[in-house]
Amino acid sequence: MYEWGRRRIKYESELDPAFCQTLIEKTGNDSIRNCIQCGTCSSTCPVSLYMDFTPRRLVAMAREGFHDEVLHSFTPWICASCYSCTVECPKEVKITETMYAIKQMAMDKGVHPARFPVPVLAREFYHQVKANGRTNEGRLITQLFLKTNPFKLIKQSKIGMKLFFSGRLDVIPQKIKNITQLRTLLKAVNGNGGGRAHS
Amino acid sequence: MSNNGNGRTNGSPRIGVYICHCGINIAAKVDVERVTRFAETLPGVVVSKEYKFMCSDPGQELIQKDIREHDLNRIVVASCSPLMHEETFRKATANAGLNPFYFQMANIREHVSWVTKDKDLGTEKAKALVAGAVRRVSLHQALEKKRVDVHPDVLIVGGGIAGIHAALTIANSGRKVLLVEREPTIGGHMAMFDKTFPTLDCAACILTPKMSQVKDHPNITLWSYSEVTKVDGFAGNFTIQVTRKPRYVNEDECVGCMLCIDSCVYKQARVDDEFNQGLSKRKPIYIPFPQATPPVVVIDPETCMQLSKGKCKQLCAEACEKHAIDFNQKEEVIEVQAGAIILATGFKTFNPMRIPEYGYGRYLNVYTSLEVERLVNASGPTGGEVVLRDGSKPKSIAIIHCVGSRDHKTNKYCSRVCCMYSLKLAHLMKERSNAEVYNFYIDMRTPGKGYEEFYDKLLEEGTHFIRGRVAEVTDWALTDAEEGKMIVRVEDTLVGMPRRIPVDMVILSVGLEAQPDADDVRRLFGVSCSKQGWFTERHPKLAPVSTATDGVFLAGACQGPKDIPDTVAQAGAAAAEALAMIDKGFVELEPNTAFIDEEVCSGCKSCIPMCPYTAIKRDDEKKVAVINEALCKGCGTCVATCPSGAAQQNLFLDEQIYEEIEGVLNYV
Amino acid sequence: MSDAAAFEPRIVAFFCNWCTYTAADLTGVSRMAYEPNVRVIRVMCSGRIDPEFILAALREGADGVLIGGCHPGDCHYIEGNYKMLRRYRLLLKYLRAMGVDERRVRLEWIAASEGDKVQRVVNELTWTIRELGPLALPVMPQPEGAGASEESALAEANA
Amino acid sequence: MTYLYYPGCSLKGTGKAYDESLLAVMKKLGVEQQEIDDWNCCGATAYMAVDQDRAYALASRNLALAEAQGRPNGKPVEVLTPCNACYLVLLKAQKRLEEDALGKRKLAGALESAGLNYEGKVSVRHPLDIFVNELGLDALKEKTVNPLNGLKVACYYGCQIVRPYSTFDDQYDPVAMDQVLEAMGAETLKWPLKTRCCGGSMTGTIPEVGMRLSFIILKEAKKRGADVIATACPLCQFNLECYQNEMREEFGEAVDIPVVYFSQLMGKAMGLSDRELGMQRLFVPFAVPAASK
Repeated sequence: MYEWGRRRIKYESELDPAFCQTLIEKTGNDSIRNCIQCGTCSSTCPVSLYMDFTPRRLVAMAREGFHDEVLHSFTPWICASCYSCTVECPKEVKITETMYAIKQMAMDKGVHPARFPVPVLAREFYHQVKANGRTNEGRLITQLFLKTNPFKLIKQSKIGMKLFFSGRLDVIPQKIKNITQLRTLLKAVNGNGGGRAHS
Repeated sequence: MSNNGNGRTNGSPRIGVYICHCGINIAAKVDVERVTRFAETLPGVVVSKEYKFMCSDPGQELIQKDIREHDLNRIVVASCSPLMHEETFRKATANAGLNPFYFQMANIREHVSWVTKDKDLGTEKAKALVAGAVRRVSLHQALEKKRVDVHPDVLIVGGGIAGIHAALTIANSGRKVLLVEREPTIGGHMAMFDKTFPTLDCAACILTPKMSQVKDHPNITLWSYSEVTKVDGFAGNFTIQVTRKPRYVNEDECVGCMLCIDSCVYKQARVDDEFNQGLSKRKPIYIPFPQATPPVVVIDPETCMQLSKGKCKQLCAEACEKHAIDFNQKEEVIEVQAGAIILATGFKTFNPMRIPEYGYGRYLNVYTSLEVERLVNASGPTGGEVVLRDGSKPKSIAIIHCVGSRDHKTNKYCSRVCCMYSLKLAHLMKERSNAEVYNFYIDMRTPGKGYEEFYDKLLEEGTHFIRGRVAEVTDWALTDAEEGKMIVRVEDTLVGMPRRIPVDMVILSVGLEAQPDADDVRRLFGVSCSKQGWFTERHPKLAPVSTATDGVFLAGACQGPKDIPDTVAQAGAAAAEALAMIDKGFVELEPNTAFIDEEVCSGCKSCIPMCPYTAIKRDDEKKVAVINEALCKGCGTCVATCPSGAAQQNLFLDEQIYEEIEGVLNYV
Repeated sequence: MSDAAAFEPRIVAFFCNWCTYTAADLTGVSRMAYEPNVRVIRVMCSGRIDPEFILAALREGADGVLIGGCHPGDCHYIEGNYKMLRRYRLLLKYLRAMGVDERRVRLEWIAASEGDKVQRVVNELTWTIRELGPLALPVMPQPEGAGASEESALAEANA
Repeated sequence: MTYLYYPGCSLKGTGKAYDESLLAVMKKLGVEQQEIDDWNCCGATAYMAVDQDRAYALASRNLALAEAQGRPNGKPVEVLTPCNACYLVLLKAQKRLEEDALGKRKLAGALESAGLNYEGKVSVRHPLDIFVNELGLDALKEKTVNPLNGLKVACYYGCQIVRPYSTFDDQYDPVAMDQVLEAMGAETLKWPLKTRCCGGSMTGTIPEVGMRLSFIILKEAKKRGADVIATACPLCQFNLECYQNEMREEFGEAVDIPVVYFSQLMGKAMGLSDRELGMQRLFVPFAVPAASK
C-alpha cells in the first residue's frame, strides 16, 4: 500500500549486484537473463492478480538485484506451480524454477512472509516426509490451521468430517518400512536451505 | 619434401611474415609480438613484422616495400579469414611485381583470437598456424588466373517486387533478362497489400505499372507458372533448366477477356481463392486478380471437371474466340543460358496454427494480417469493407504483434516489418470501421524514414497501445461485458497489471518465414542458408547481395525479413552486381584446377569415375589420364584418389598440404 | 609427450572451403569460444582429403584428426563428401587394425550456418582425446612408399 | 507388460477413489501392475519450495526402487503414475539428472550412501498415455458394455500432467482424456480451461484465492452444458468437488456439478460396480443418467 512520505527511489548502493547470479546458480540455468519483459508470464498466470508484484516485475527486480523486495515478496508464495509461465514464455525463461529458488532463499534467510499459510504448509510437508516418508493430508491441514488461523480450522472441519465419513481421510499416517534408508539419503544430500528452515 | 623444380618456384624462398593486430581483435587474445619474434626463427623467413591493420593501405604498402627492399619472394599474412582478405593481399603482392600466388594466409582471428579465451593458448595456436603457412608458402608456385567469357543474360528467380525491380533495372541497361515466377502471375506479396507504410500509398497503384512494364519490356522474357529445376555451370556460364507447368491456356493467344471464366460449367465459384487467402471463392478456371501479369487465365487441374474427371461440356473452350484453351497442354522443359542469377524468391507468412493460444482456426474472427490486407482491399473479398465472417461490423479490434517472431518456440528473430504494418492496419481499421483498436506489442520498432512519425500519428488517432505480449485469446467470459466476445488476456506491463480485453476481431501480425522449400532452392543454386532458411549473403555488411557462389546474387526477403523500401534497394544492388559482372565480359577463375603428371601416371583410370564433371579422359595412345582444364572446377577429388600421385591440384599440391600438416604440428 | 595430467591433445582439422571452413569463420564471428587444440587446414572439398593426410598428421604427432565437409547433398562439387565418407570408413578399419582408437578420427558434416556445431564438435573431440590420452602409434610408417610400410605396420599390429 | 505402479500419498488419502477405480479398470483391461515396494513421497510442490535437492533425492529413491524392482524382468521399466504432481516431479527429477551433470553426481553419491543406485532406465508414464498410446482406443471400445452415450463430459486435465515436461499430449489443448471418453461413447466439451490451474494446494492455504480458481473452472464447465467434470489428478478432483458448498457461500452462485475421475467414468462404461469404482466416496453424487444408457 502506498504511504505518503515514503521514499520512492532506489539507490545503487541498496542493490545486491550478485543476486541474479545467485539465483542462476540455484536454478541451474541462466534463462532469466533472456527475459524481455513482455509480460506473457503475468498474463498467463492464473494467480498473478493476487500477487504484490507480477512475475514479470519480480524477474526484472531479481535481475537488477532488488534483493529485499524479491525475498520479502508474496509473489512466489502465491505461485501454484502450474507452469503456465514456463511453458508460454517466448524466451524460455524457467520462471517456475525461479519462484522455487526465491522461496528457498527466503526460507533460508527466514524472511518469508510470517504466519503466511503457504510456507507453513511447505514446512509441515517437509517434516512429515522426514518422519514417515509419506504425507498425510488430514494432518497436514490440521497442522496448517493450528499454526496459522485456528478459526479457519473450525470452518474447514465440515469438509474434514465429510472426507472422514467417505473414507477419504486416513487418520493414522502411513509410514514407509525403510525409513532409515530414506533418512540416510536425505542426510547425504547437501541440502540447500531446508536444513535451517525448521529452526 | 622438395619442390618439383619446374621453374615456377622462383628460387629459394625468401619469406616475409606479417602479423596483424586487427586493432585489438587479434591482439587481445594473441601476443602478436611473440608470434612475430617466433616467425623470425622459421626457415626461409627474412622479415617478420607486426602491424595494427594489415589490410589498410599502409599495411599493404609495408609488404610491397619489403618485397622490393628485401627481395622477398614469398609472403605470409596472419590476420583474418582468407575468405575475407585473401584477394586483398594477393593484389598487394602482385602490385609489388610478385606472382600473387606466392602468398599464403593464416587465419588467426576467426580461428584463434575470437574463439580462444586464454591469451597464452591463443598465442600458441597462432604460432602453429603461422608455422604451417610459412612451410606451405615455401612450396608455392606461380600461377595464372584463367579468364572465361561471360554470357550476357541474367536469370531472375521470383517475380515479387524484388524480382520485378531487379529485372527492370537490368533490362533498362540493355541486357536481356529471363524472369521466372512460380505462380500464375508476378506481383508477389506486395500485390496482395492494400496500402504501404508509412506513406499509405496504395500498393497496387505503385506496383501494377511496374508489372506491366515487365510484361512489355523488349528485354524481359517473363515465364510465369514456371520453376527452375536444374542449374549447371558456374559464374558467367550457367545452364538452367526451367520447367513450365501447363496452364491449359495458350499464353500467346489469351487476351484476358475472362469470357471463359463466366461460361465455366461451375456457375458458382467454390474453390478457395489463394490470392484472397481463402476469404473468397474462385472457379477452376481463373485469373488471380484483375491486374495479373501476364493477363492470362489459368486452369487448376485439381478442380477442373475436364482435367480431373475427363468429362465436361468444355463451355470455357467454346466461349473462347481465340481458341486459346488447350486441355492437352503438357509440361515443358526448356534449357537456357545465363551469366548471372538473382534469387528473389521471397518469404511466406507464419502459420499461426502453431500458436494454438491465439485461437486461429478455432475462433472464426481471428485473422492473419495478410487476410486483413485482403479484407481492407477495395478489390478484396468484401470490396474493402471491414466486416466479420457473419457480416457484422467489429466494434473492437485487437492487433497482436510478434506472432511467430521473437519467440524461441517458433522463430527467434524479429520479423522487422510487423510493427509497421500493424500500425498501418490499425490506422486502416480505425478509418474504415471506427472501431476501438488495441495494439499489443512487446517493443515498438519503427527504425525507418518517416516510421516514427507514423507511430506518432497513430498515437494521436487514439489507438490503444498496450505493452505486453498476449498470453491467450479465449472465449471464457468472467463478466457480462465479456459474454459473446473474444477475450484478450495480457499484462499491461507499463501499468504492471494483468488485463482482459473483450474484442470482436483479432488480427495476428504474423512474422515472416523463409519459403518452405528454401532448402531445395539453395541446393539447386549452390548457396547456403541460415538455420531459419534465409539465404546467406557473402558478408553481412560488405557483400550483402552476393553469395558464396560467384554469379549468384540475392534480392529481397529470401535473404531475411525486409520491408518494401529495403527490398527495392537490395534488388537494385543485386542488379548492379550482376551487371558489373556481365559488363566486365569475363570472369577470372581461381587457378586451383587439377593436372596430371604424365611421367607418373600409370593410366589406371581410378580418377575418371571420381570426377563429378567428367573432366578426365584417358589418352589411349599415351596411356595416361588427361584433364580438361576448362571443365575442372578444382575440387581435388581425383587427386585424393590417384594411387600414384600423378594427379595434382594447383594451390593444393600434396606436398604443400604435407608441409602445412608438419608445420602446424611441429612448429617448435 | 609429458605426463597425462598435463596432456593437451594436438588435433589437425581438414575443413572444406565451402561449408565447414565457412562455419568455423562463423563460429569466430559469433565469438563462440572453444578448445584451442585444433589447427585447421583448408581444402577446397572434403573429397580432396587423401587418407594419407590423416595418417601423416597422426604420424607427425597429432593425437586426433577432425574432418569437416558439407552435409550429404550439399557438396559444392556435387558429391565429394560422399567420396570422403567412403574413404573414411575404410580408414577406420585400417586404424582399428593398427590399434588406434577410432574416436580419434572424426568425420562431421557441418554446414556454413552451423557455427555452433563447430564449437560443439571441436570441444567434444578435444575432451574425448584428452581422456584417451596421447596417441602411441604401434609402428611409425615411413613417409615415402607409405603403402608398403603400412602393410607391415598392419601385419605387426595383427601379430 | 507389467507396469510398476506409483500411487503417491494422495491416492492413499483423499484420492482413494482414483486408486480404486484405476486399478479396477486396468484389471478389466488386462493391464498388469505391481505397486512399487516401499515407495515414498515424490517430493512434490510444497517440498520443492523448501529444499530442492532433497526433493530430487526423494524422487530418485522412488526411481531407484522401481528400477531395482522392475529390472529382473529384463524389460524396460515403466512406472505408471496417476497423480499429476507425482508425474511432474518424477519427470522433473529425470530431466535434472539428464541435464545437470553436477547435480547428477551429487545425487548419485547420496543414493549410494543409502545403498541405492539409479541408472536412468525408468520411463514415467501417465495412465492416459498408456490408454491412448499403448492399449489404443479400439481396445477401450471393445471393453465398453454401457456406452456413455449422450453424457456431456468436461475433461479437465489440470496443470502438471501436460506442463512442462510431458510429451504425450498437446500442452495447450490436450486431447488424450477426450479421446478415451469419446471412445467409450461420451460427448466431450470443447472448452478453453482444460489445463487452467485449479488452485492446487492454495485451496487449503489461501482459500479465497484457491476457491476462486476452482470456481471459475466449475462455472465455465456448467455454462457450457457439462453433465460432469472428469479429472486426472487427486488434488484437482478434491478442489473442484469438495468446496462447492463453500463456493456457493463465498461467491453467491451455485456451481453444483459432479466431479469424478476419468477412470471412474471408464469403469462405468465397462460395467463395473459403483463400489469397485469408489463412487460412494464422492461428495456430489454422480450416476450416469438413464437417458445416456
